[in-house]
Amino acid sequence: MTDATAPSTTESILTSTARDWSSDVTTFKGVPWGKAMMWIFLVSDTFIFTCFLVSYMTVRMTVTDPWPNPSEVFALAIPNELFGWQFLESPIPVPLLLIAIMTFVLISSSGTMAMAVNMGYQRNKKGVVLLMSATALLGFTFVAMQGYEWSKLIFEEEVAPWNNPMGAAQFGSFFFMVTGFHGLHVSAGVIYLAIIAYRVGRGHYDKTNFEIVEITGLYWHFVDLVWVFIFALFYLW
Amino acid sequence: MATAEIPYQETVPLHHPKTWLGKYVFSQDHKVIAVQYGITAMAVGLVALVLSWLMRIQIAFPGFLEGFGADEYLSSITMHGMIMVIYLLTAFLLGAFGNFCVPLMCGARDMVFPFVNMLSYWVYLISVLVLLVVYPLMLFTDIQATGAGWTLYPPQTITAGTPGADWGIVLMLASLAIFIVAFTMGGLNYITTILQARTRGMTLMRMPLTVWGIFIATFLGLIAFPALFVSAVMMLLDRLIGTSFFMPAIVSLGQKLEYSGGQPLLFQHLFWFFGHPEVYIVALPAFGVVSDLISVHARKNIFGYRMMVWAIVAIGILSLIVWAHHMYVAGMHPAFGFFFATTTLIIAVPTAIKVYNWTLTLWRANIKLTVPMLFALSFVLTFIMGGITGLFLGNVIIDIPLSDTYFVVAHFHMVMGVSPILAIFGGIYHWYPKLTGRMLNDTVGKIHFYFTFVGTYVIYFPMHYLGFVGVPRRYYETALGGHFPDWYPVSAHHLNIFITIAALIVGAAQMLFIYNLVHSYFKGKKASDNPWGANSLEWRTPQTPPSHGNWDERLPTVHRWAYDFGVPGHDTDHIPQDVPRKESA
Amino acid sequence: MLIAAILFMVVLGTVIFNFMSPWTFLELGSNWALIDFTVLVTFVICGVAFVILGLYMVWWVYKYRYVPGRLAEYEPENPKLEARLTIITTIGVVVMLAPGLVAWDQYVRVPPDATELEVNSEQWKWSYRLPGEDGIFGFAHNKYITFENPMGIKDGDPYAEDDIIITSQTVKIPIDRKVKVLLRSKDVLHDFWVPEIRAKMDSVPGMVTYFWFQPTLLGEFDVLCAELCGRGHHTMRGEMHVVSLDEYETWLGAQLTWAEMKAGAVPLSPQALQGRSIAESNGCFACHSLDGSRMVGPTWTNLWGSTVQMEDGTSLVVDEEYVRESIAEPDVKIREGYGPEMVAAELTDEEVAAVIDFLKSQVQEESSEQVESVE
Amino acid sequence: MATEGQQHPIKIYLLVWALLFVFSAISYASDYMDDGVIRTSVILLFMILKAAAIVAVFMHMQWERYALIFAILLPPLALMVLMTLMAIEADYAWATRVEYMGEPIAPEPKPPPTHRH
Repeated sequence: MTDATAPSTTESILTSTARDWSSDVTTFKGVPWGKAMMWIFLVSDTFIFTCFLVSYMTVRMTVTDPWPNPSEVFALAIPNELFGWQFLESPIPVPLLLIAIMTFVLISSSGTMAMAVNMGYQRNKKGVVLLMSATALLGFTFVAMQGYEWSKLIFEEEVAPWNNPMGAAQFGSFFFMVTGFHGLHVSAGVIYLAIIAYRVGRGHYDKTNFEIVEITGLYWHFVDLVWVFIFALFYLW
Repeated sequence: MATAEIPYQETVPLHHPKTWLGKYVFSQDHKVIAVQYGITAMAVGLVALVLSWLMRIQIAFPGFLEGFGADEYLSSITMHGMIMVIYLLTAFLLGAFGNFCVPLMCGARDMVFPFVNMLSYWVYLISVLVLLVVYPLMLFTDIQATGAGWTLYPPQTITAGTPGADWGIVLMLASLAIFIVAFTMGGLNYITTILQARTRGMTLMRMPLTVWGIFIATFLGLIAFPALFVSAVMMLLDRLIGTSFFMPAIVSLGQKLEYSGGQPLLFQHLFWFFGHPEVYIVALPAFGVVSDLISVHARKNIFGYRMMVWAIVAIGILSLIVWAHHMYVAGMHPAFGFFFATTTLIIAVPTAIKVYNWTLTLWRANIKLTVPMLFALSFVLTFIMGGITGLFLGNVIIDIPLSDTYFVVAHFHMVMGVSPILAIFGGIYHWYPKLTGRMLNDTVGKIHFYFTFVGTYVIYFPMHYLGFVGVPRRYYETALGGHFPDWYPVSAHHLNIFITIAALIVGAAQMLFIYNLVHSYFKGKKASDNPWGANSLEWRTPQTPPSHGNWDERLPTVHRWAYDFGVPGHDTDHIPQDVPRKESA
Repeated sequence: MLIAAILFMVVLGTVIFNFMSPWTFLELGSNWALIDFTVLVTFVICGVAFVILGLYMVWWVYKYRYVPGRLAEYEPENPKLEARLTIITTIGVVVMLAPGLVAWDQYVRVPPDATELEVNSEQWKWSYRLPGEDGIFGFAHNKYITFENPMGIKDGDPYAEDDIIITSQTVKIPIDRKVKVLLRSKDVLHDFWVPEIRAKMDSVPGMVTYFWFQPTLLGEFDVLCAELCGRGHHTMRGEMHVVSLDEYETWLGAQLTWAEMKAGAVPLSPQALQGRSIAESNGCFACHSLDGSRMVGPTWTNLWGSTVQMEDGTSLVVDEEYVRESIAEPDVKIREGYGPEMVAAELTDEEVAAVIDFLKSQVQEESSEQVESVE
Repeated sequence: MATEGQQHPIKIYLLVWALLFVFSAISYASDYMDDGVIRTSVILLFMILKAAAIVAVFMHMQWERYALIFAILLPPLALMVLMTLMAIEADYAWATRVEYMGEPIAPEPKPPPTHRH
């Protein structure tokens, strides 16, 4: 154990794993406490989201009422006029348009977060604050768009968690519950990002290190990761 | 292992409060938090004990208790079960023992994030208050504690025929969700401490089995509680805003409900995906504690340490794929019976190995019959009884006649009621000197032990036979109108009266224990640093009780496993973990 | 050495209790002898293991008790011994599991010659349906349930017309005929269980579950609910009579088919109808039966105008005053043999009057001795 | 080492970022395909690719030691068991609804209300 963290090329995967697990002091070499804790928390959170999604799968497979086609339900029309200027003959409905935009917003925020982490390791305070703020802003945009999507579903399509005029009531139930739970995660993440960005800006971590940025990043990427699954399994399937 | 070259070792920033409130109430010291967890868990456990008395009196002497109707009976079984499993056993074994043992036994100054650890306790306390607030509410309002059974199966949990289906269940689910938050905060701390903050020389394979048990149990908790959390959220939504996750079309007491299409079995699967690991969340720390107690007090190394560790790991992994053995008669897919019966009986093998190794540890040992040792020995016998009846119920076809009878009640009380409680008592008698600096009274301890062990055995062992006859569980009144059917003969009722009397005596005997705890705290014999001659690190702290931060400036360095008892050619019969190898030679 | 003695007593007591105990399985009343056999195999293996382990413990606790200055034998592990124990355990487990899996295979595979019996469960009573002459059940769903259609049979399903509806809690089955029991629930989980038959299964709303058995013992057996189903769980008891084929045919001939039931429904006056729907929406029928059978509360059949015994020894005639009081303050007068379980219902005077009209409609002229016959 | 942490060239982040956009676009495009095995495979394939890219690069897992990787990736296997069994279970319950309750087999969903578009 001369260099605990250097990636080894000569060791096999199993030897390396066994050696780390049979060593003293730390099992995850070079991983700070906070990061280890965040990783384990994310495993736990994975179980929460997967249980939600497995429930969704089970109920969707069990109900005999028709399941609405999300691609039609979440279609959004491109307007044919803007500020009185008519540029199209009629509005063009595009399936999942808003969802697609939301997906791209969230991916963009993941990108800026990754950059922020990188800046953190370069101890580039300004870069960290800027990029984290950008991430938080994108996250906020995502939540706002989700709010719009919810209101559209509730008021225009008349879908409620307990009621769905298009078929199985569970469509609305799962939609609001799963996206709501994810939305809560995003909102918490936005607040978390804002706090950390503020503290980085105030020089709170100048004397130690910027690991906290990476830990925040892990959480944020996880939120993005969950959206990947929701997007594929709820909207596309 | 060149320990000096560790490039990076973090330290816990210790919070040293000045005020009394900061030192003893909002303390971030893991030992204080352990005591807080322990006292709260015991207090709430006493509530559950009283509930069990009420139920037993109703079973043996129906109608004796005024105002204890079917509603009160059902809410009592529910609250008793939930309190015992979650708020007492899980909280005590992980919250109290976990907090106390993990940093001390790993050689850490504290948990890695003491503030989060403190929050964990306070959130746990909130969950307990939310759970128990239903009792004052019952006095002043129409609200009734939920009577759906601790498994909370829908649809009955939230339909009108069940007591507490309106608000009692909401309080219960809310309390569970809060508990899960509390557990997650604590559990993340235990795991990270065990994985990342051991002292030098403390490899995983040198850790005492107590820490191993707590480690795997906590990990199981972190990945099993989410399933309960999810099902609790979904049931809350079903109850409060009328979604139909678990609720199909229902005509409840003549009224059509607004539900359609849900799947009640989904809840059962999610519940037991949590619920079975939960059994091992309770059992594994108890296994660990008992292993350590037997080894220390028998003055002999634990037999087959590596097998013991791998058995814990194997049980932990297997426990995630055996959940539906609680659902053999639930009407699930018929083929599941084959899968789950097989995995369940496979899990018997590592469990049996643990029992063999405890027994074999006694062979050619030098057994000191201290109070902790008595509890450990009784644990082994009780656990064997609970384990083999588990083989009955795990085997799908035998479960068919026995499920939902008193056989099940007897089985799980033996295996996850009495056994872990015996381990907890043993652990308290064992660690009390280190925690307080005083010994517990031996005589009172022995009286308490014999009442508890023999008493619980005569309560639960005969109960299995009621199950064979076919007495169903959760019956408010079995002999309706004084009529004793074939499946509940008069002799069975007499047995029930006997069990009730035994239960009242055993319950009352627990007051001895509380007296002992309180009395010895002030008047007990002063304890030395290492009164049992144990090897693990908690007995090597410079002060007794250990100060905040546990160690002096230097953390101890570990040179050996925790079980060097009776090493040949050595002048004492035990060598603590931090004694270097050359000195011991 | 008290502990060694106590442990020994416990092991010995366990064995003695087992052989002396009068409590064991009731006499087997079905084909499931394989279940009893598997239990026996498990009993023997586990019992032997328990006694061996317990006695070893007692012996070693006694033999290796503390002697100051003596060192225990230092033996961290013994791979050979551990491997041997593992193998022995595995063999034991396989021996227990094998008959269990074989029996389960039989349990879930229904023989093709089994006849079907549908068990309907609701809080807190049983009812039954037979497929009739065509051998096929009509579709049924909880969403079709009305007062006149208690099983929720789908309207216009041709297979449903000859289905036999048994609203009584007692069902008869002929001896030796294989029966596939289909389980349905109107409201919550229940579990159809006859201890002598061994077999049981939950009924789950929103799906249909099943098991099968072949009765081999004549007699009248209790049907229990084995899944906690609310406050009346312990009162949910039906009866299953295993009878000779002749007796079965006679009994069967007296039962109504769905078509007959629809045709023979007695029309109620509008007021009585209103009273029924008030009672229904207040959940009265969860505890008060309309067929004379005893549930949590007294039956409503022939109740009106009858003389009833109270708990305090007095008796009274069921009249308007008594009914009004019992609805508003059910705790004041308790019928003998019943508990104070009822929750007060807040009804207006007109609503009570309607309920009383319904009560009057439930008085059958021909006999009043049927009341309370089922204890 | 930990003081240096996970420092990697910016280029790889930009590359993965771009890839994620491409993958998302393809996932989204699958909505225009006909229902069937191919569409399902496309959805699942790109879901997994995106997830893998995020976990491996953005969350730095590919630079972590195997001790951590296994600890994070193995426990969710239990969820695969849950998912598989629940799929079988759901199918079974659905079949009893169709067989005994006369529920229609895969009826057409009603279209969403269009009057307000």
